[in-house]
Amino acid sequence: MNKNITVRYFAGFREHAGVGEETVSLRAATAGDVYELLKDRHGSQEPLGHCKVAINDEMADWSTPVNDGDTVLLFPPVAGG
Amino acid sequence: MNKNITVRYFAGFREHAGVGEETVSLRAATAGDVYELLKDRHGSQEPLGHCKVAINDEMADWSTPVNDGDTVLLFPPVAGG
Amino acid sequence: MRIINSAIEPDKLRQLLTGDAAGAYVAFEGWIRNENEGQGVLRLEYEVYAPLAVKEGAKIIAEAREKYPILNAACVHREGLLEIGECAVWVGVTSAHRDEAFAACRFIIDEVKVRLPVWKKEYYVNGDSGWVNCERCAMHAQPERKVAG
Amino acid sequence: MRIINSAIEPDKLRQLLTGDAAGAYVAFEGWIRNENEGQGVLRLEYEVYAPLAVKEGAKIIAEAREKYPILNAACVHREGLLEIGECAVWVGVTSAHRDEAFAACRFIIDEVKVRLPVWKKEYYVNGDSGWVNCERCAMHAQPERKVAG
Repeated sequence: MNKNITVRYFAGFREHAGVGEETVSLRAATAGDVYELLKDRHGSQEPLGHCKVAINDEMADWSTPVNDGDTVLLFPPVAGG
Repeated sequence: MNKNITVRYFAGFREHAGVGEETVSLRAATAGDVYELLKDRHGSQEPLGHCKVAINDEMADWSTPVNDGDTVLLFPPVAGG
Repeated sequence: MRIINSAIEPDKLRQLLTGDAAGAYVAFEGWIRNENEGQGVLRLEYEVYAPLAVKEGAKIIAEAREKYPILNAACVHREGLLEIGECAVWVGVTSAHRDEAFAACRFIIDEVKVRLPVWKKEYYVNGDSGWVNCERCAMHAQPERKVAG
Repeated sequence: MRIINSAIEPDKLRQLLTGDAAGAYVAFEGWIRNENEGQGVLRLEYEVYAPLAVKEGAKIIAEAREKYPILNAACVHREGLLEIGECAVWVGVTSAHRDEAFAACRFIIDEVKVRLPVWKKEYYVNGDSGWVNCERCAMHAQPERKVAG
């Protein structure tokens, strides 16, 4: 069954997608599934381990389940400071 | 043969001697001799190794020879910062 | 932990950490420099996801307080476009003695650099640009790179 | 290396170290705190023999430049009477990356504390006073201590 997920893209991901946020209908069980299913949108070849994810403004793991209505934030590798 | 040595006392040494500087006539071969011969003036029981000495504004060792007319600076243990 | 889009003022921030028991203050600042990995840099753009950056930064500072007997610590990170010489990040720590201020300041900046949701895009002298730390996503994200380079 | 008898102004000193190649700035400040080894401190008096302190400080900074690939470094030490909270010593270092700025800043303050001809006399809440680091000379230098204590 598909879930409605709001996805937010950051930095390079956003530039590739051409939008900062969109709502998509996906057959995804985990945050990792969202990343994989949206490869064409964020365009990243980075391994999952290099990137980070948050769900509803809480840092999450790629194995964290996603629910209908969740907002999933896809973070490219960070470079603070 | 005695030498005329100008001695400068710092911090606790100066407080004990009651003067910052005085010229004394001493039978001293080295800076260490000056320290030992002036124990009553600077009043310190500190081992030589805890204190420092300079001659004519250059850092010196206790074994450095002193010459007639030299200025010997006697430094108690330091505590910068 | 704060994210701001105007100039960081270290002297004002330093005042916030003062206290009669503080004997040591250590500060780190990251400044925009004119070069990275051999390429001339003109300016940098910082993108920050502030809601989580603030949360994660506060967590890092709390961890530093647990690890080291410090008195106070704070961190401020810039967002937006920064020119060469500008301060991108500031960390300040106070403690009774200097050991723990040095250690905690180092801990905080190290963690900030790898944990905060912050991304920087470098604009190079040769006209290229690129997201730092993002080799394989940058290649895809910036087809204009090949055109410009 | 400078010895001054007015307030240290870290923000002005920091400006002297800027440069387009600098990516990291680390500063240390030693502040007068209200306690030392269990005794309440009211204020401190710093005696500095400036001619040699300046020479020795410059030597320490030159050593730091040889040991670490830093861009710039400086140190300022106060002399005279200082109140709680005042800055007694400031060290600032810039470099391309943070490792060497942290290491060199730590090196400089560690050396300054043991090599500069600087002495501090603490004035305690209970009326006593004493030269720090000078147990056996302080006892002799201050017969008034027993009277006051």
